[in-house]
Amino acid sequence: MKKLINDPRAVVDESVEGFGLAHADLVTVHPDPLFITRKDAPVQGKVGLVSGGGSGHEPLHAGFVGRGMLDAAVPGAVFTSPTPDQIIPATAAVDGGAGVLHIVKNYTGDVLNFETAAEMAEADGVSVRSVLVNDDVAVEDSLYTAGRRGVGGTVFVERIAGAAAERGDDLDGVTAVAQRVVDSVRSMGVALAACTVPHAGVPSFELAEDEIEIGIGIHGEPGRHRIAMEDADGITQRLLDPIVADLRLTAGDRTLVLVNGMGGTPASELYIVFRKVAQLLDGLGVTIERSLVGNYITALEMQGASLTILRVDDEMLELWDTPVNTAALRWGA
Amino acid sequence: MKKLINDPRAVVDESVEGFGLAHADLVTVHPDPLFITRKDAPVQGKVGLVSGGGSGHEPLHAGFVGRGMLDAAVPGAVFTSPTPDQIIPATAAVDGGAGVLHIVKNYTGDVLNFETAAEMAEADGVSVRSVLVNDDVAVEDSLYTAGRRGVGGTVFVERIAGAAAERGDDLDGVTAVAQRVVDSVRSMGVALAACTVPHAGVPSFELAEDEIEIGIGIHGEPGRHRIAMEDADGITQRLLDPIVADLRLTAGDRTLVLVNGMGGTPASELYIVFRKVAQLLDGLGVTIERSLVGNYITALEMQGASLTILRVDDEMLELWDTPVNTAALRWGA
Amino acid sequence: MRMTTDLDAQWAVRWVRETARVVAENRALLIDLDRAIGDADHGENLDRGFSAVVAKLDSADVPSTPAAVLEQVAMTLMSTVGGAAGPLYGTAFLRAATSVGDADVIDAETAAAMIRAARDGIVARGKAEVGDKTMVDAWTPASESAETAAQAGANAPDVLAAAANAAHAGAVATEPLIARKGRASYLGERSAGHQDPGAVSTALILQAAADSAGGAVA
Amino acid sequence: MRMTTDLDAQWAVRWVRETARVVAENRALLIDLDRAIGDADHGENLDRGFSAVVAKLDSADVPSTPAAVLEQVAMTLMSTVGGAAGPLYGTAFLRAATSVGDADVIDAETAAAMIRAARDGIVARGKAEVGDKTMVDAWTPASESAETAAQAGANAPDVLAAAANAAHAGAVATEPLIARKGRASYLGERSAGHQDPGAVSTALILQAAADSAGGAVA
Ligand SMILES: Nc1ncnc2c1ncn2[C@@H]1O[C@H](COP(=O)(O)OP(=O)(O)O)[C@@H](O)[C@H]1O
Ligand SMILES: Nc1ncnc2c1ncn2[C@@H]1O[C@H](COP(=O)(O)OP(=O)(O)O)[C@@H](O)[C@H]1O
Ligand SMILES: [Mg+2]
Ligand SMILES: [Mg+2]
Ligand SMILES: [Mg+2]
Ligand SMILES: [Mg+2]
Repeated sequence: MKKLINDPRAVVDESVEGFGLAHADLVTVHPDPLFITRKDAPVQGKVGLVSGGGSGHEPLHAGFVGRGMLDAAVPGAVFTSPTPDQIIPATAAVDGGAGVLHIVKNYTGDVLNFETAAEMAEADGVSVRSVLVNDDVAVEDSLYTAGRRGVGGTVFVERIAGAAAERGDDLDGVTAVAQRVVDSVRSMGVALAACTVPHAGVPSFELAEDEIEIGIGIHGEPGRHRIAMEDADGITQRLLDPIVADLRLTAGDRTLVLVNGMGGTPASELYIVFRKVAQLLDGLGVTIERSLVGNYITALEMQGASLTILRVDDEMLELWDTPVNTAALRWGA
Repeated sequence: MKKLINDPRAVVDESVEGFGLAHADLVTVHPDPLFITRKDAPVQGKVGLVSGGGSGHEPLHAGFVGRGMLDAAVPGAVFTSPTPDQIIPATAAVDGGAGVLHIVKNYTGDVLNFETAAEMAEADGVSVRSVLVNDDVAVEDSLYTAGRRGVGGTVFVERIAGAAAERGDDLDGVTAVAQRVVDSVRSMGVALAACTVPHAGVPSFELAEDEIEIGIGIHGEPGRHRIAMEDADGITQRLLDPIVADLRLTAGDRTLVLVNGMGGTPASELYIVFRKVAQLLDGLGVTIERSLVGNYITALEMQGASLTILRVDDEMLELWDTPVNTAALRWGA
Repeated sequence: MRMTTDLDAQWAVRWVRETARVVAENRALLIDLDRAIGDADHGENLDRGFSAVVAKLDSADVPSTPAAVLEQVAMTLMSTVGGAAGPLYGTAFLRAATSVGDADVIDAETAAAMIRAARDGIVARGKAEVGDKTMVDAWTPASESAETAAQAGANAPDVLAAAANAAHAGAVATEPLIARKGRASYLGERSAGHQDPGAVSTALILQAAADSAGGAVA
Repeated sequence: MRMTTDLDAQWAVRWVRETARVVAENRALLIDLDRAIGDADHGENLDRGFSAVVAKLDSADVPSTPAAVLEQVAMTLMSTVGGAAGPLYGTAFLRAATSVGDADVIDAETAAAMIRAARDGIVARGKAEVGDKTMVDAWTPASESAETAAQAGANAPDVLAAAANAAHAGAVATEPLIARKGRASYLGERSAGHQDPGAVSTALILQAAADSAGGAVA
């Protein structure tokens, strides 16, 4: 394992410290317990947005802290959800009197830790709501799993709910917008090569030179199935089909598309995937209103990509276009 | 070799096509000969900025086309400088009557092709100036080399010269600002693992599990020397020292810092490097006025990082802060 | 007899110190198990958590009742482990503490009740059933065997030993199962063929409980 | 004799087609040489360029003089190869065309002058000297041997053969050199121990010239 790190156990602390130094105009890093708030938190009268989860998915979540998006991010150890003793003070720190929304990716660990934190924050007098992001169509949402995972859709939820909060929506309103995004967004991912968790020191799985994993998540876990390597257009079709089916996308639908790199994939390859997505959606009569192409929710240095599609309406689009000023997403500011 | 590509020979065309689809609001892609212009080119009365070079360094250069930065980008084949027949029409397309500046990274191929193009564009009646970016301190600038390579400093040159052009400076003025940035910027890079050029199909060099290459460029070429793996703080020191020495940085100096990922390095690791850079510069009494941390000039999926430091003055800083609206760098817009 | 075999606060301290030791020893094993069907962090998470538990014990006065020790363990795990295992083990130790009350010592029946409480807490939090390929598949037989042993008149150390043995067997028996809860469930049928990391760590923890009590483990 | 050995436009066409063939055949070799001390594109660049040259020949009327063929090659290489080799080989073919003028056939002396002109064009563009570990290290002995052969009364094919042989030797001789121009110079002493890709491709190109003329190659 070769990484630009010092002590594997200090990876998160040191990385977040560096993040705080690089973006001192945008965020404040609270070191112990570790969480990150937007510089001007708490914004009085505004609903606070808190998200968090295991580290290793950067820029998610800290890279999305700032005006028009998150008020706080709570990073856990690598691929390990944070603990309530981090989430509780983060929640308190961004409560401007209008309550706080927790945006939680649907993993058992995240759900349990945020649940506990929400209860205790409520006991401390903060109104807390939660939305669970569960957009990964690779996982059947059935009795036989922990439910669909939260992946790329999280970026859209954080941005659009963040815009609604900035607009002045109340806690119920922001929660409703966030839930609407959750209900309309789906994702699917592929890995060409695994990543190596610093404390583990070996790749999370081994793939032969001619194999890829379809239906991977963002934690270096193996995917739903392993297939022979295909070209970018073929793989893109495999990512798109189950999303189109699940969302029942049809001619006239309008979408927001994210072609996301898993950390170790060159931008040039992501654009080749986007090209095919655009062609295929065009063929279906589906419009891409806005798009993101790049590393937004990663799995360390994993090689691969994920596709996320949100069916948008006028309001979501309007919220999307309002100013946002974070380390990883910025416009109008 | 596993890549999200179709035909290795179509990589650049398809990727740029996807780029054009994803950023149709910002750029126009001219397919044959291939170049990319900002949507509203030519901007009448404004000096046009053209850069280009081999592909595989994305987001450089196409990602920097837009208001406040480049007017055109000319992508060659992977790691191969573009040809005059691309550069000439790109130059003509962005000439708004105030002339055009070519920003050329110092590689024999780039220099020769841009030289030819400049001559022919001049013959066609366009005023053309050139600046050569040569910021890589890994290469001695001596009789025994082709001169220092152009690497991360290019991002600063494109941005600051782009701001000067947007401000309305004339061709001599924009050229002078660009040259001033070139004179004040230095870089140094490290690779933990090589990249694979699509048409070559095998990694550009092999490193043992405990080796790294110091002094690498952005073309997958081997570096100046190979050393045993070190921790991030040690490596950062090795990147910083020669830059500090070459720029003669001393207490009171003000800088703009880029910690750049080579394509396959997680953002978290880049922030660990930035943390150490900030500590070390702070120890020297050198101020970091602004910073960028991320993938700005890459070598496909190479694992590693480069450090670029520009000594800034008030004017450069003021230009830096003006609005920029490109796919990869955006603020105030 | 009762004087020597009942479990006091010192036993609780020995238990968590021994757990820290075996977790550190098996850190790589637990990471590997989790790497196969999860995200490769279970060993690291527990190691971090139990190291913190030990640091806490070292830094402050040791609580005077078993329940107080267990409660402190629960709070420390909750705030340092994270992931799924943090809240689950946190809840387990908290429920265990509650079930013991303010007694100075734990006898065989209380020991069995304590394990039952821990197990029920995990089920309440995680909603897993037996056969879902989770730590519940170790805790459930452990709790049942502990109760059987206690009813049969075993002393507290032997109750713990019975629990540990059953937990081990339960962990081994998770191998062929297809996961239906936790991260491994995302793999579907590919989750079969590997033991569940949480079930294995449960066996280690209960083994440490028995060893610290001097129970006769098979 | 003159009728059969002088080189006409058909020879020029055969030369570039044969070059395209050997470049394609040696694409991987040239990539590998460039991978060792450069950026692994030389074989791909030349293959793309000479494929375009052939496509151009296939798509239009073949020019009627050797110079016209060579000029078309020069323009196509300039606009399709890129990198360092594109302008250098482009210039070489352009200067070669100019030196030949509008003659219908090329005799031995003209052939030698043509190679000298190509070599001088490369030096003028790239500013490399002999010993810098570049294609100049193949072109320079090639040009000298061609002139020697022509002065000694060899016919045009044999002049080309002399040039090709010398270019091969020159390419081989670049192996121990430390590069002082082009991308390989960044490697400093690590550039020693590998042949220069451009010198090797130069030998292939001149070999194709000789082979297309039926010269007696050693
Ligand atoms: N719903 C659940 N109920 C009981 N145990 C669970 C549940 N979900 C996960 N687990 C247990 O947690 C273990 C994984 O713990 P750990 O790796 O630390 O957390 P994470 O899955 O968040 O990475 C699994 O092996 C399993 O035994
Ligand atoms: N200044 C120069 N003069 C002569 N030949 C040169 C010079 N620089 C480079 N070359 C030749 O070009 C070859 C490399 O060509 P190529 O790989 O196609 O271009 P690039 O170096 O731009 O990737 C080298 O092997 C060398 O022979
Ligand atoms: Mg985890
Ligand atoms: Mg090249
Ligand atoms: Mg885990
Ligand atoms: Mg090359």
